[in-house]
Amino acid sequence: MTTPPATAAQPGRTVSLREIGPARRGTREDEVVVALSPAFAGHFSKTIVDVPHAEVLRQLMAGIEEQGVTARLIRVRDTADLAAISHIGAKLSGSGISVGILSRGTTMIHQKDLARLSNLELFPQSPLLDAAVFRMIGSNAAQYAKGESPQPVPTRNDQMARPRWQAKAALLHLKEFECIEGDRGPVEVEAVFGPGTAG
Amino acid sequence: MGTSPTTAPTTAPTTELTSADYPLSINRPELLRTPTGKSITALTMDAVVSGELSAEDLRITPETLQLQAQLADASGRPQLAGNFRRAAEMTAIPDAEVLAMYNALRPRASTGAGLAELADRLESAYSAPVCAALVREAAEVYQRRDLLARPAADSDH
Amino acid sequence: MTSTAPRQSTGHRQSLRTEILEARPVNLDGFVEEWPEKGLVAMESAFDPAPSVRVAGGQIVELDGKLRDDFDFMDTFIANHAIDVASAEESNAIPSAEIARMLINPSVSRNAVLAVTRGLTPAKVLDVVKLMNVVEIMQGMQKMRARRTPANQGHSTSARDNPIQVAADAAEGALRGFAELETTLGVLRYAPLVAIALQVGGQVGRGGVLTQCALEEATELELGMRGITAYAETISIYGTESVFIDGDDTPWSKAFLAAAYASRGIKMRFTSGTGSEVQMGNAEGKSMLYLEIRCVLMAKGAGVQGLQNGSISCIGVPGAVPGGLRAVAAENLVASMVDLECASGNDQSFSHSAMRRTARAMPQLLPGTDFVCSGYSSVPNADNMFAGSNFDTEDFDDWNTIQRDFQVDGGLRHVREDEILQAREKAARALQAVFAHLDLPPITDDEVVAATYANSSNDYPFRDVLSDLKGAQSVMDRGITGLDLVKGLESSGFHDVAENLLTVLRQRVSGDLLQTSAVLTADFVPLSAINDPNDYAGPGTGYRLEGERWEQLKKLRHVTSSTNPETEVG
Amino acid sequence: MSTRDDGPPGTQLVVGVDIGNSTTEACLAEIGPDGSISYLGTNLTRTTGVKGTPDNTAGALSAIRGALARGGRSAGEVHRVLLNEATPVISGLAMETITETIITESTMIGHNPTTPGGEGLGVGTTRSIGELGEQEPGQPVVCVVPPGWDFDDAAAAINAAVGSGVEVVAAILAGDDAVLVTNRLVRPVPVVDEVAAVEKVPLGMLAAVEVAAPGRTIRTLSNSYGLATVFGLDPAETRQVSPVARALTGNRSAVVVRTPSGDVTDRRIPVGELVLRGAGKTLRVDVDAGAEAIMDAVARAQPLDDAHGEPGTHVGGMLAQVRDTMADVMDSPGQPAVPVSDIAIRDVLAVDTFVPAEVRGGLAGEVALENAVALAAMVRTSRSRMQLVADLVSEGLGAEAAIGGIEGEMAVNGALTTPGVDRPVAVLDLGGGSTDAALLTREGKCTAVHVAGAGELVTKLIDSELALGDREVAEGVKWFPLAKVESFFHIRHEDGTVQFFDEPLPPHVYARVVVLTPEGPAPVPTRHGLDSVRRVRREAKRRVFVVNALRALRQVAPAGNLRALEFVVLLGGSALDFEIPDMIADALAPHGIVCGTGNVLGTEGPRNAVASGLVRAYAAAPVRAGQGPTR
Repeated sequence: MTTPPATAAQPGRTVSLREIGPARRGTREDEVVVALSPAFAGHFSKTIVDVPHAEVLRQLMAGIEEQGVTARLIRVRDTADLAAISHIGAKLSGSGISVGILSRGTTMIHQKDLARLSNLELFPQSPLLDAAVFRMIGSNAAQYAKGESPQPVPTRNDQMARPRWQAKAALLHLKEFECIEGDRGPVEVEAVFGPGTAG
Repeated sequence: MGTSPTTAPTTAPTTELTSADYPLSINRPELLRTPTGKSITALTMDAVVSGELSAEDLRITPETLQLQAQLADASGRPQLAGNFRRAAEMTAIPDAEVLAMYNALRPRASTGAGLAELADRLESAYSAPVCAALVREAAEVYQRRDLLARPAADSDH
Repeated sequence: MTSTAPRQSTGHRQSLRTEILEARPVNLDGFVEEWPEKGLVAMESAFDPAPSVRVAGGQIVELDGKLRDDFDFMDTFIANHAIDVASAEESNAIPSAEIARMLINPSVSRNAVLAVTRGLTPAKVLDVVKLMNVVEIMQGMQKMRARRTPANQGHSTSARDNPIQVAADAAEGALRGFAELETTLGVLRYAPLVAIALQVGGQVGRGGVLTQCALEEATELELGMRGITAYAETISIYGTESVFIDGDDTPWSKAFLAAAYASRGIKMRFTSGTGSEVQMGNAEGKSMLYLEIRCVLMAKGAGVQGLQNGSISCIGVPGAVPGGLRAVAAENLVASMVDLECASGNDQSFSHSAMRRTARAMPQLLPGTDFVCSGYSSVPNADNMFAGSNFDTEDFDDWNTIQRDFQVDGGLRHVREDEILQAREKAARALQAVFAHLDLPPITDDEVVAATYANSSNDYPFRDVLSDLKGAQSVMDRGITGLDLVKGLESSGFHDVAENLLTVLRQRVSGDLLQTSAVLTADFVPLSAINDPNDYAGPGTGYRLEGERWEQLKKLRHVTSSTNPETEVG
Repeated sequence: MSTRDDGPPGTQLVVGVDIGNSTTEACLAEIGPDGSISYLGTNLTRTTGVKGTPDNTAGALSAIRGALARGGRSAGEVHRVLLNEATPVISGLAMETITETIITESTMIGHNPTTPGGEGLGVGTTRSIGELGEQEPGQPVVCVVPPGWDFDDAAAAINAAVGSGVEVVAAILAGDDAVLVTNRLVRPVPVVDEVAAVEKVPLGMLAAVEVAAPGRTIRTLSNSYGLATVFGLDPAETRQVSPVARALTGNRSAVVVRTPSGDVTDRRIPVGELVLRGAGKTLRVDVDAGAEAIMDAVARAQPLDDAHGEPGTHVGGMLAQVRDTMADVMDSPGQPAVPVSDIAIRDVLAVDTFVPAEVRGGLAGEVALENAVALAAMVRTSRSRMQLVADLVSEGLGAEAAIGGIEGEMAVNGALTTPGVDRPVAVLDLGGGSTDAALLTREGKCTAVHVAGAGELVTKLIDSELALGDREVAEGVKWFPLAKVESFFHIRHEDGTVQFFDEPLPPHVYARVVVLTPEGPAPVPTRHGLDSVRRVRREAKRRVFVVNALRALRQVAPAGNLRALEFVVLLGGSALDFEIPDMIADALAPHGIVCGTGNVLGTEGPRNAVASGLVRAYAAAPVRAGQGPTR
């Protein structure tokens, strides 16, 4: 009890997703749906820059919870298109707000009345998304759900992301496509976090 | 397929150009006019300062595009020449309409009937048979590749 | 967690040498294994089609193993417009090795090669270039480049969209030798002012420089029609039907747009490149180069005069797979061997390694292309609004030295500091006068001084952005054209700049710049593949860096005098 | 230069031209032999250069050519161009912050995190979370959690300590984790979070943490006697902590730490003097005395001859710069430079405002609304170079040009063409830099004044009070009504009405407070709600335009008596504002004045008054009747 953990990102934490049943439309107005891609926390376990999916989920959900809003997780299985995943999540969300996320980390906040190809906030540069950014994304999604006006999460840019990450991103994208199960609808899932957590 | 120089809708220049005539601005300035009928040599600083020139004077004419098409043909570039002939036809179409036509050619933006109308309009309103042929060809391919817009009644919301 | 953090160590003890190697910039670059089934492969894939062609009834009924009924729209467009039906069967029957040899054989003329390539199918073209190693590709490029004289293009942008910076950097860039200058914006509404600045600055640096402003189609076309810009190149095309549709276009819509530009007298080229299809997840299992060859032929069929290719913004993808840069060199060659102007890439941030950045450009710089870079950043990369280029202002002296070392013409030259300062100052003053004439937000003398000596946008006083944006809007509302710029320059005493710009505008009326590979010389002579055709026919022929131009390129910042070794020349 | 007469015999084609600070307006008319006027066209362009200087020529010519084009006439037909006698008016703005809040010894955390955790009051000794285990049971503890602690780990550590008997009564966190931690506590306690400099919280001191229920504000720590009760203070100590209580009023959460000499002070910053000279007096007033004191002094020094500010202060710098700019403008090549001493500040407007500023010594980036004074100043000269402009216009157009009359008089003259207006009439020209008033009495006597402060000052007040940091956004807030985007298909206007849309609104305005521009809704990047944005906007307009309307009208009204005015016509760009005319009309109504926005010529709205006034004056001039134009 005397040595405080030093960092927020705990490499020790793991997550597994337990399927509960077909995803249904939520009735609570104070919920945000987190819509996960086919390979998230399944075929893949971390983002393109090695942020564990466990940490991504914990931070997204913490950002939502801190705002007093409930997070509900679904996995979309029949597409790996971020806009489609996010829009499916938004349509199922009681508040109409969703956060969609791909295995490599690319994330989007969506709303049910928007056109599928539109979005509220998009974070396209997956190599620049860390735990703190995921927390802010969760927080913003929850604020939208409450009808507040959050300031958009600042997006970053890095000219040298191209040489380092462009090809790996393409590869991860192709792999995620491989995990698509074309005939299966979205399922509701529960996150079961592994060792290292007390909550 | 409509690429022979004589099918041009505008008055086809009678001059037969060869590669040696290029660049026209230096070797054959007497052939070049502005849409207002001025010679290219009239585009002088004095004319600018005195306000004799308008933006209209800086546009290319269909006749000049036909001359450039001849040069492209003469230098073995039939596709480039074809592009210049379509361009010659398009000089008459207002800017906004050109962009609207371009948008109509985007995938699933127009119905088959819409593209047919567009082709007819190109022919009848702008005497643009080469452009019309391109649009008709697109309509045929779009039909086969499922790239036409569905009629409005069927569209889902 | 930034993308440039070094790799994490494994925890095992490493040799000191490994530590040094791990810390080398090249190890910040990303590399991936091939995955040919998904198209993540440069140019050697078992999944690419085998070449075939059959003509019946005056049209192509079979293309690369597909029958006409099964053509996707790329096949259809290429069959209908790109391939010469009359010679197709005959040309495709020639063994690929023989065509590859024609490409590198100096005694086969460029025209003789074109007579064959105009009938080739995409798979046949691939089959030919697959036989060539990178030196052979360069030899082919040396002969097949459309314009005899090579050139270069610069990017002139500002992280703050500051028009004074763009004018000063455009003047310096033009003076250093760029034949074309391209800009784009952070805040799009700034476009009219920045485009004006680019045009005025460019004409100060060297009369006849051609400028463009990359924007969405409507505004880009409008600025071009008004004579504020001179050409356009950011019209993207893709190698698969699905990605083309994702981009909300078809070959027919793009062909229509190509004619629209020509109808306004504006030079235009398309843009494509290896890797874009697989990057978007829809390569349909074909190699990057095969898909790019389809793009090149589509551009050819549309009748556009040229193409910007060399992977462009997707360079990280071919750059990460084996043989990727060979494929990139090959795609430039393919554009040239079907007689298109080729602006050959080298225009996007490519590698953390200076050695790799340099090597990447050799297949274009050594043989020469129509534009070696389709955007060498003539501003510091931090100001480059195209997300950074492979070369920037810091590399000027290196580039000039490499030109001198190998006696090759990469389009640039060393210019003395006093000339540069003079051009920058004059460009800023000229823009100041034009803004005053057009009643746009004033440019202060402090800004002129800053522009003269500045490196980056950080070195300039802040502009009143609100007033600038209102001014920019008024440029559009008031219908200001290139003629107004000429008037403003003339009435404020910048007679020579006004004449330069008027001469460029006059070219619009002649259409001479619409021909393949056209640029304007400093004497305002349109130089294109028609009057400056590449006549390479082996050693001692074709473009040679010699005479006055070679004397120019011998000059560097520091060269010790041989007559008095205590001094430097230049 | 020749005059031609191509119209019917005796008729003359004239153009009135008004060169204003920002726009140049032209009015083309034909005047019959009997003095009758037919208006043929008007035009408006941007003024080139500073008003009253030769640079105006280009703008004047383009305004004239535009009017000619609209009227279908050519330059050769013009008999005479009539220019206003315009003297250059230059205005400047400056702002001085005059108060500063300082927290010493990290006594207080008074910021308002959006999501504190738990509820109630906890009083105990501050301890770092890492040392909770060493704490003896039975002594109440306020747990301090430094940055880097994960919420799960922090909650586990607190639960473990509580389990071993430590009485944790409250917590202070660095991260935005209060709800997360509270949700995981076995025994919930009040938690204040987002305390960025949490390491500066003194440890081992008695501290109180209070969190109110959502929608409520704290009751104990914002009450001096509450603080006295919590910390057992004597009356002298209670007096000392009362600024702390005041500073915490209105917060949902707060922390107060009792340290030996901790304090919160509200300090006034001396920002120097303003020296006003006028009416034979020289008055000195401290800028930090506030707007009321400054305006009192300005009123006593009326008419103002000049003003100076203390060098090195914003106000001093601004006044000097306004003067220098005017001197530069008045300099002409080949003539001796205009001495700066010739140029005098002729009016000053001071407005109380506030500026959100970070509190010095704060631990959580607390922001206090500090008081500030905004000043607008105006300088004009008696030297006009309009004759030179007239000569240049004449040369450029090939027609005669002359000074046709003084601006104020001409404005009144033009305003009289507004249907329903009669003498005595006063006009208020609501511009960008200055507010101008002119009065035409029943007898035809005209007086005019310029006072400092107008549209630009309103923009500046909105920008700083809402901490927008973006003049463009502030302009938007000033010009357009507000609304809140409540869904993709409806907005609620500032008056409470709801408007529905068939097409979804763009995503970037979703859930935001927006201004309704003609191009569609544009988001206002602020955390303020619609109501506070609206309040700031209206207050800014009131403090500038309503105050200046009254000030300026008093200066032209006979004996300063507003009741002596009958008609007030509002002119100028800001008369097009959607609420300023109503606000001024409301303020003037008690004085029995008819006030409204002008409609010059019955068609032009509040525009073109001076230009058409020039035409009217020329038509009415006795020298012209039957005699034709004179040179």
